Amino acid sequence: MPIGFEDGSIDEFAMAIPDGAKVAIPADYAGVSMAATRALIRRRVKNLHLVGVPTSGLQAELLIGAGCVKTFESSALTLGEYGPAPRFTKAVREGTIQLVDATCPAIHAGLQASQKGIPFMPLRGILGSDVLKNHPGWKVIQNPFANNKDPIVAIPAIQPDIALFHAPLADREGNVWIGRKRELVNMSHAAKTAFVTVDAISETSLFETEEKAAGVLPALYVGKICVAPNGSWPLPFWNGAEVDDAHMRRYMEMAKSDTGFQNYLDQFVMQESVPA
Amino acid sequence: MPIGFEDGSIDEFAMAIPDGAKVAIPADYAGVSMAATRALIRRRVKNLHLVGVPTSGLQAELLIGAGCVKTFESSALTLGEYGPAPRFTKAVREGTIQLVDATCPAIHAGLQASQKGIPFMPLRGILGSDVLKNHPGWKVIQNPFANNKDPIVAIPAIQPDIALFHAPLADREGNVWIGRKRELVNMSHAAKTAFVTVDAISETSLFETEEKAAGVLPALYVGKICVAPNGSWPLPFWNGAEVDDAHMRRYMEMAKSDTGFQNYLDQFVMQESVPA
Amino acid sequence: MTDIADDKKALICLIANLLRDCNHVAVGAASPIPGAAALLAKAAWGTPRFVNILGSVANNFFTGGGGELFDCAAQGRIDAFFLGGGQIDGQANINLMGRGDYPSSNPRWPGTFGSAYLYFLIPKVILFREEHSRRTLVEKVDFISAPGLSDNSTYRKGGPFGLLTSKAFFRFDKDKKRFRLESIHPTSSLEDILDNTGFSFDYSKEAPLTAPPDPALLELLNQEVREKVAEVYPNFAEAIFPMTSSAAHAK
Amino acid sequence: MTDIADDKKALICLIANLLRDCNHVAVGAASPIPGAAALLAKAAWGTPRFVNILGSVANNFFTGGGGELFDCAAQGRIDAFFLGGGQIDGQANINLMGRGDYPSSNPRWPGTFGSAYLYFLIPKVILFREEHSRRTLVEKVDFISAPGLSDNSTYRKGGPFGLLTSKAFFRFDKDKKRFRLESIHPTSSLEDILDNTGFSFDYSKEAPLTAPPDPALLELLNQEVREKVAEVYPNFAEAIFPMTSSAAHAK
Repeated sequence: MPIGFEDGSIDEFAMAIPDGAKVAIPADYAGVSMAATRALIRRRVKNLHLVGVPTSGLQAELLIGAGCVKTFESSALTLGEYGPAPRFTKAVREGTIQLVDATCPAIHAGLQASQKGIPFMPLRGILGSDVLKNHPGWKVIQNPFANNKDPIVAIPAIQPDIALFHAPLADREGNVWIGRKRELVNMSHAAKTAFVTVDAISETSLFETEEKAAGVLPALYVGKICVAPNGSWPLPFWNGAEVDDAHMRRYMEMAKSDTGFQNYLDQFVMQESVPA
Repeated sequence: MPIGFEDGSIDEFAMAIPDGAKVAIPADYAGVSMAATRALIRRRVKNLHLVGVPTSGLQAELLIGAGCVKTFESSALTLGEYGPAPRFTKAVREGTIQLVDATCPAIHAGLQASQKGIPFMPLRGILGSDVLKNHPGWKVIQNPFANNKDPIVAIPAIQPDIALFHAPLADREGNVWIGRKRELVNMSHAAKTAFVTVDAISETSLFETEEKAAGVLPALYVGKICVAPNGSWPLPFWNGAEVDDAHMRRYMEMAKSDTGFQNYLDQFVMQESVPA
Repeated sequence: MTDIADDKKALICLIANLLRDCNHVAVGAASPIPGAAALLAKAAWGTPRFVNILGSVANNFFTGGGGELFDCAAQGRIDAFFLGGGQIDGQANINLMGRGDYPSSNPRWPGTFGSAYLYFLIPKVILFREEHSRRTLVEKVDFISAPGLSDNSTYRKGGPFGLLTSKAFFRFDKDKKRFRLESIHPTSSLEDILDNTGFSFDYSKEAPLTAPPDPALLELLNQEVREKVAEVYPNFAEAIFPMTSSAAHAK
Repeated sequence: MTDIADDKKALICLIANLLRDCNHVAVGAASPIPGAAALLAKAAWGTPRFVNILGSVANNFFTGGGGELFDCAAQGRIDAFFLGGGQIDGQANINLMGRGDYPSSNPRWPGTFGSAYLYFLIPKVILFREEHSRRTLVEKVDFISAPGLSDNSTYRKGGPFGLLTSKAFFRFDKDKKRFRLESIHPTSSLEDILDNTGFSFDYSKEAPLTAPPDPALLELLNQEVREKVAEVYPNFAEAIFPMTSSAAHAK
């Protein structure tokens, strides 16, 4: 059973993510652990290397704004219809974070290379883009099976220290139900371990039926679980929750200025009161 | 909706698999369409290139014995505790089939390369084995990310024409439920199309619940479906059926000799009467 | 309000016609006009047979995780897709990264997403950007998120089909490596387009007006397809189908 | 009958002890002795914490398809595994392909399975072959399905730990590139082993007898673990636990 499974608070959970960790996080629709994100800011984590799989949103925006991030590796940071992410935009303009800009399938390919224990994965496309020109890790190689010139991009493995996400359910053995969100499985296989917040604990094994089992991340890959009901708030969750639209608009309003963002952190992160 | 979904017989289904096709088939425990296998023998299919994912068993043994196979590509052909596969053993001894002997993860890697539309996938291990020495397709390349000598095997993509297997359920839209058997998904993504026999038709969409949806192969990848209850007989099926032990023993007894095997074909394939 | 709704419906009908020859169209969750067009085409002609709305739960049939879209494109199983861009230039290069010198872009946009890959692999990529101005349609993008063209040694199965804006529709001519003005929307004119386009393009002085939507197609959109659009894009549906009461489509 | 059962139980207990330092052990569905050993070790010490019986439905926790085993090994998440071989030689090369000149092997065996890969990646690979004869333990295998050793430029995280037969247990010495006789089972003798081993190996004339199973461990196997073994390997359980009625374990 994962350490601290039963009695751990979200703040203890976040304490186990060390400064400087390379943390893989899912896109805003795939199950973001916003509860853990706020706890990370409370614990004043430093120098995170975030890997947005394949993009990120409010989670990276808050961590960047709070000064927790050294490197942001992803193919986008987007708040969708709410508009440009104010803290990210500012950090890029001022050069206060290191950017590793990729394209979605390359993030997946890098993780899959780690998952398969191979040094790289070849990937089509990308040639001739400025993303390739500026990426510190990618190389162009010749396809060894082609007789003619056939350049192809080699994407090196991305091995996160921790895959961090929110899921609906875990069972007492430490298995986690992720449904169709198989990128969470890939992330977890690729990472050294997975830290997962869940809405609830299932008292029966998630392997009890084949239907449920088909969407399970096995306990072997899971290092830590914390119960955090509605842990993706204010983001939407594929298992039911809608985005908290009013809160998102409020965030956009407050985060326009440095002081407004500090007020946001004080009010919603430091003295957290998550609506049920 | 797939062609011939409603009214097709298993023999019509098998007619749509052309001579010379490259057909991916699963291991004996993962859902083998034995019903389609017998129909293929009845239609006297020729020159199949079988890809056992990652191994095969009775299915390849019967097709090889019946003279339907030109090339057998896999990492093993095994009848498990029933002992050496008599028709396969004879064909190898007499050199009547072409062998492409691989190792399990290389079969998966070749299919995944096709699935990802890349020309090859690098894979660890294998170096120094006679499997590598004798494989017609693999190449050893230098890891482009290593400073020192670091040879790695490059596995070229395997793109089957057809992925052929048995599954518990399909719905009226052509979606197929494969539970945890994700190698069937990989096979189908890698192949040009998938031909699937199923125990039954679900009158409701397989996407109706997230639990069920997590184990679905979407209709986009499915070319043909045929209802064939107990279609994996006499092999076991992960969704319930046990192996027909008595029948397997009978097969082993009959297939010892050429005439015995012909009798087996006459009795159980040409004049099929599958027990319910 | 109604005028804007009508203009958007005209765009939906135009795009729907472009998707009629497709088997499978994928669209982003935040792309209501292309998404509505794909749903309309499916309802009108049964093609595309498959419409996949990414990021949606109910209207996304992928079961292999976030990577399946990209694998599916590489398999040749996606026929059409939509890309936008903060800047688009005359060689159909697109920039989703930001204005100015990378990496200190100002402003920075979200990033490249899957464009650097999908643009190479999906046969019919429709560039869709409603804002038609010299700010968005530029001579040369500041950053190439994805190039419109590649040399002959580059594996490329797909690329730009055309560019649709609020003023016009351009087809991309791969041989000439230029856009050609295909039709002008009724709200614009050739002069307006020349004034507001930052790149040079081919055109005929007799460039036709964009044909108005076929009434039957528009009727289908307003009746049958409206419900489907509202399921996926509720806010958008509210805006373009003003008769839709919010109660009727509350989840 | 009972003697054979006792011998097999002794092998199970011996292997269980070898698995005690593991977190995750994977075993094939057709490997009842290693499988029973892994289940016994888990029951006795809580380690291995994870036992994965491949090909089983109820005792296999992989959810990523047939490829997950191989990925999992490459990730360093499998600590021990078992390989056999129609031939095994003194350099720990194994042959699962067939006797004679490939490709017209005679007899042909099933094939290489995952051995050519897993042997490189799983730290503790235990070679297990009950038949101990000059036919199976040879000077040089006819076909290398997987090599026991690799040169320094080869990425190799795993390899042979030892070789267990019905007569003896050998440890593999990677520096000397040879097997060393670790212990002799009570049913055999040094002379018997020298007579029946086709490769040369290191040994001491005072090579000890294989220790008999710890009575408490044997008791645990016969009581608690028996049920678990019967769930996965019913035929095998019938054979080694003769008191087990078939009715009690029918599914």
